[in-house]
Amino acid sequence: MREPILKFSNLYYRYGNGNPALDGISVDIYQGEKIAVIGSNGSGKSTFFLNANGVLKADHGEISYQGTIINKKNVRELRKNIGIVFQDADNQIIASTVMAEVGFGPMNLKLPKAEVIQRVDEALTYMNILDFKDRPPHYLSGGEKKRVTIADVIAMKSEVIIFDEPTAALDPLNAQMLEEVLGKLGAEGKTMLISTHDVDFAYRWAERAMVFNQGKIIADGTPLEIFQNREILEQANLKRPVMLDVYEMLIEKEMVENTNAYPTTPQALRDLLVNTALSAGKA
Amino acid sequence: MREPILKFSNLYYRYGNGNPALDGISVDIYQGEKIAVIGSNGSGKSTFFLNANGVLKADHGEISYQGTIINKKNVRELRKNIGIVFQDADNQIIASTVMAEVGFGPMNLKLPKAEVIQRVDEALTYMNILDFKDRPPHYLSGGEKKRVTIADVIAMKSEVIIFDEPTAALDPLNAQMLEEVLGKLGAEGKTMLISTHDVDFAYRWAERAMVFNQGKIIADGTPLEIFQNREILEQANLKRPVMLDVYEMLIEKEMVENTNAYPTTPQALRDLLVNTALSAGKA
Amino acid sequence: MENSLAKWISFFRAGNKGEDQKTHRQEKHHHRIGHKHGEGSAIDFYAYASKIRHWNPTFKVIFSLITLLLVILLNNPLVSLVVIISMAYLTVIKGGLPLGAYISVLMIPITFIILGTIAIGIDFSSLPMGQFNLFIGFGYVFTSADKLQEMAFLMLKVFGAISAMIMMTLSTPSSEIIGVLRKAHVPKLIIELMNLIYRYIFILLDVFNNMRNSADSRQGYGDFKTSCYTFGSVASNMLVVSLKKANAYYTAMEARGYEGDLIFLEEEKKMAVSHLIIGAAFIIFLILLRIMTPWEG
Amino acid sequence: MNKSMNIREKRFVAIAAAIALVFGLTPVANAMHIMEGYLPAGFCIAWGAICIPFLIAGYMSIRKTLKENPKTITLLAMAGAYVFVLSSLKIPSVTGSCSHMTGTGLGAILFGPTAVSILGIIVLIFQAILLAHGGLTTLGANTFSMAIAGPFVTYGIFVLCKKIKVNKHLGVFLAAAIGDLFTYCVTAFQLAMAYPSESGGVGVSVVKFLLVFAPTQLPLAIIEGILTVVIIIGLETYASSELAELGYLAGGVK
Repeated sequence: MREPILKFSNLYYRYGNGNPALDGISVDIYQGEKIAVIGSNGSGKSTFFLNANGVLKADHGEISYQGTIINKKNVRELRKNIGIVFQDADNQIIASTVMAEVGFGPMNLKLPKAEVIQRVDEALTYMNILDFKDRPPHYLSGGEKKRVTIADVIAMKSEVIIFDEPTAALDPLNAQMLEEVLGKLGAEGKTMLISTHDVDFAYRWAERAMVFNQGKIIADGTPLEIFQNREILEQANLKRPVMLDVYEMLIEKEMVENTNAYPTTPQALRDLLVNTALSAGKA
Repeated sequence: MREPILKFSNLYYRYGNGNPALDGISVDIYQGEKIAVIGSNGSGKSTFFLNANGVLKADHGEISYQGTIINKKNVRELRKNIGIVFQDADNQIIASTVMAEVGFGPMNLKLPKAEVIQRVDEALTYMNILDFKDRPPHYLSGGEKKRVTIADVIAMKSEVIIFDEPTAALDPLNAQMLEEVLGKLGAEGKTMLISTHDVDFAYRWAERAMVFNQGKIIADGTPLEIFQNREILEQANLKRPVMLDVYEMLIEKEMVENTNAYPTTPQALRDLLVNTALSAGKA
Repeated sequence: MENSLAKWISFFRAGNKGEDQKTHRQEKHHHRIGHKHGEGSAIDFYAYASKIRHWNPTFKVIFSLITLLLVILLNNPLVSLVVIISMAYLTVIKGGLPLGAYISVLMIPITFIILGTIAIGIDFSSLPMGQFNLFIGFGYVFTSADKLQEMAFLMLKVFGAISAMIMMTLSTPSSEIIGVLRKAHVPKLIIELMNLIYRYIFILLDVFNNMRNSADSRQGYGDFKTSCYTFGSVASNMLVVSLKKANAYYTAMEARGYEGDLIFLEEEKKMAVSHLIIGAAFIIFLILLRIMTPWEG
Repeated sequence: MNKSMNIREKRFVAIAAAIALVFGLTPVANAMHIMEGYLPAGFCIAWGAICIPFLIAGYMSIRKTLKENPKTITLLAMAGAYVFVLSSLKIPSVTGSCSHMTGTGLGAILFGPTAVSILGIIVLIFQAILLAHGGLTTLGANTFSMAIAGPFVTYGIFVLCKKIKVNKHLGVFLAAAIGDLFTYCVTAFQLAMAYPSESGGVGVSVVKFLLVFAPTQLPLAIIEGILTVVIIIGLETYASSELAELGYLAGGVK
């Protein structure tokens, strides 16, 4: 059987005020998965991410990375291999030039300076912001800062990349840039976890979805399974993706054949209609 | 002819580096309109809002509120009658209790104390957060803070309410709360301007849409007109609303009759399909 | 003064937006600076736009410091004058800073200079003394030609010193100045704090700007009393927000493997030999000038 | 819950104080920073030397805090940035002139005066670099008046008022306003030392400088006192928890 790249067993975490933020999380994540993490604010997603990266230490339970159980000594492995792109770029960028910022992670890995410089150049090229190298972050726009924070993680060469609500407040052009980068990273076999409130995005992008609710994972499966489960949607206050609604409606009205195609974009629906539109009318 | 509640004539505003943020904005806004303001970050939307509210003073051009031209002396009228709900609640809230925060505006209008208290209570009740009255706002959750900032404006009894990207980073439950509040305010005849990157929301909610691009309004019309105009969409890097795509596709494939119904939600599409689904097949 | 720094940020960003789409950079920033906000707080902005930004920062810092020290030590009006002119040349001609912007930065300390110099130039006495005196009820205010000359020389010296310092600050971003301090073996802790503080200043200015707009949109600066209350509220809220941000930053740093050593990647900029030679020649010239002119400032 | 809040509260207060101190140092900004070139070389060095023991004490205290609590690094830096920003803000004034808060009072009250010296000198450097307020050769003199003398006096008055049970907000007002005035007196003294009067020496010269700067500095001190009280009132409402963060910093100061 394939070994999970990250394995969480029975994770508990509570903050000082006594409310459990993680209340028994067990989940396996496999190399190359594209996972949407869904759930209302305060349901434990961010706490989960910080545990996954080793910044927070669970009260109970354990985390394994590629089969090795993580303890105090090897927690560096987590920080190195699991990168987080935080929601608010302004709370992540700490250096006063783009170069120093992107080099911060590699410098902490104690790499030789030549390699740090090479990695910074690569990451900036990857994100198409090599020109910003000497700029201070305070003169960048929101979308540019987002790119810098993604370059931060790319320069770490993390195997697993976590994005905490990356789409919030991005304008269309930058949202498109983000989806392109996600596609590129996916093609390279990176494992990605993305928390999002955008069910349409989750439905379109993810191969797997997890729903958090009050510190527990209440559902874990393909986006289709999850968004078809009314009970889960209600419990987590989720809307259904528009494309799912539309498709099911067309099937219900027998306007398309039920081939379980489940298109996730208007474009895919169009292709479907071209190929399989029913020509039979109904009474 | 109906008189506009707010009239902008040839507004120019530039920041110190010489790039115009507003480059000749002329637009009339009428009582009770529901307007979506669309455009990428940096296209001038926020500068426009701050001018509309009198916080920024345009270099050229003039603003009239209900027929009165605004000058230095009556700029109070703008601040009083045009309220802004800023994008980031954390940076809008300035008082140290919810009550003081919501009462800040009315106090500054020099209303009698009894009326301030009454308005605060009304606004908090309206937003369903009366229980939070004595809490410091910074311990509230993101959605709760958003409600406080909306209460801020409701307590001012502004005629025109501007929301700067209100949906960004709201989870589904709070997004639903927001849409309910928008509905309620609309029913009371308030004029609303909402900037958003969510084209589906704009298509669903707005009666009128304006597209900003590099300090100019490049399109102004019904959302349908705008989202059907490929040229505008391309110029402003906008996606088309999914429901529009789907509907046009169904018409194109002759699966529904072209009644110009343009449903904006899956629910509306369902109703449409029930009523008008074509029974005629095609070759 | 206050907001202008924050405003400059948005100006610069607004400028970037267009570039974002059209990918022509940099040139745009050399727009003539409107006098509207051309205050000292824009220094950071000018530093990034300077055409001599690529000069080796260690050279710029040391050259500017030596020049500054010579102005004070040599205490000679001719030296001051030469420094004023050559620093203006470096900053305006070489650096490409608009003259109006340069003068507005030079004028920032003008209140202090006028008041301070008047206090030095005049004197009190119960008897009429000096070449020029004025009876003011309980005694005399007096001054003399010597005093007036001292005042003029002092002003020259002050402007010479200021122009030497702002030649550096108008052409060298703070992060590079901090890098020079690090090479000069300033304690690591101080360097770390300076790096972070520099970054945070702009974060908080953004926060402040947003809060101020929010307060202003609700008539929070209507009169003096309201303004005081608003100012205090904004200040205390800004503190709360900054504390939250401090935590968020630490988390983000840890997430990238921070373990107590804050070292930033810096790029070496080559020291041009020609700069060294010209710099040394300039300094020697200043000293010779002092030796050859008898004046004491 | 309550306990944790208290700790948080303390920390917050400490942070705020630190911050305040820092900005306290900076703020006399426009009118009272001694400008580059104003002091002869001997005075530059002498004032720098006088600061050194205070700076070393502050450095040690910050280092100790950081050792016990590495997390404090971002808090301290935020405090420094806060002081800078506060001191660069135009404050409300009746005359409409451009005045700045020193923040000395707030910093010292919240944070204690020792560690503030370090944040203060950093803030002064940034004021010189970013705002052209003050200068590098006059850094020693400015540090002494704004980052050391003012904060210590403010802190002393604040503690004294607490001991003799003066109304707390009045105590804060007096501490901040007098601290501000003291900074101004020290600056006047520093200038007078460098430029003694022909007729009456340093004594007369001090009077001259005090008189010349009084019209801007006296109202400023009073406004500073008022604003500090308003900020403290705001913080007290929050103090229940966020302020606890300042506990880290306080640990280093005490």
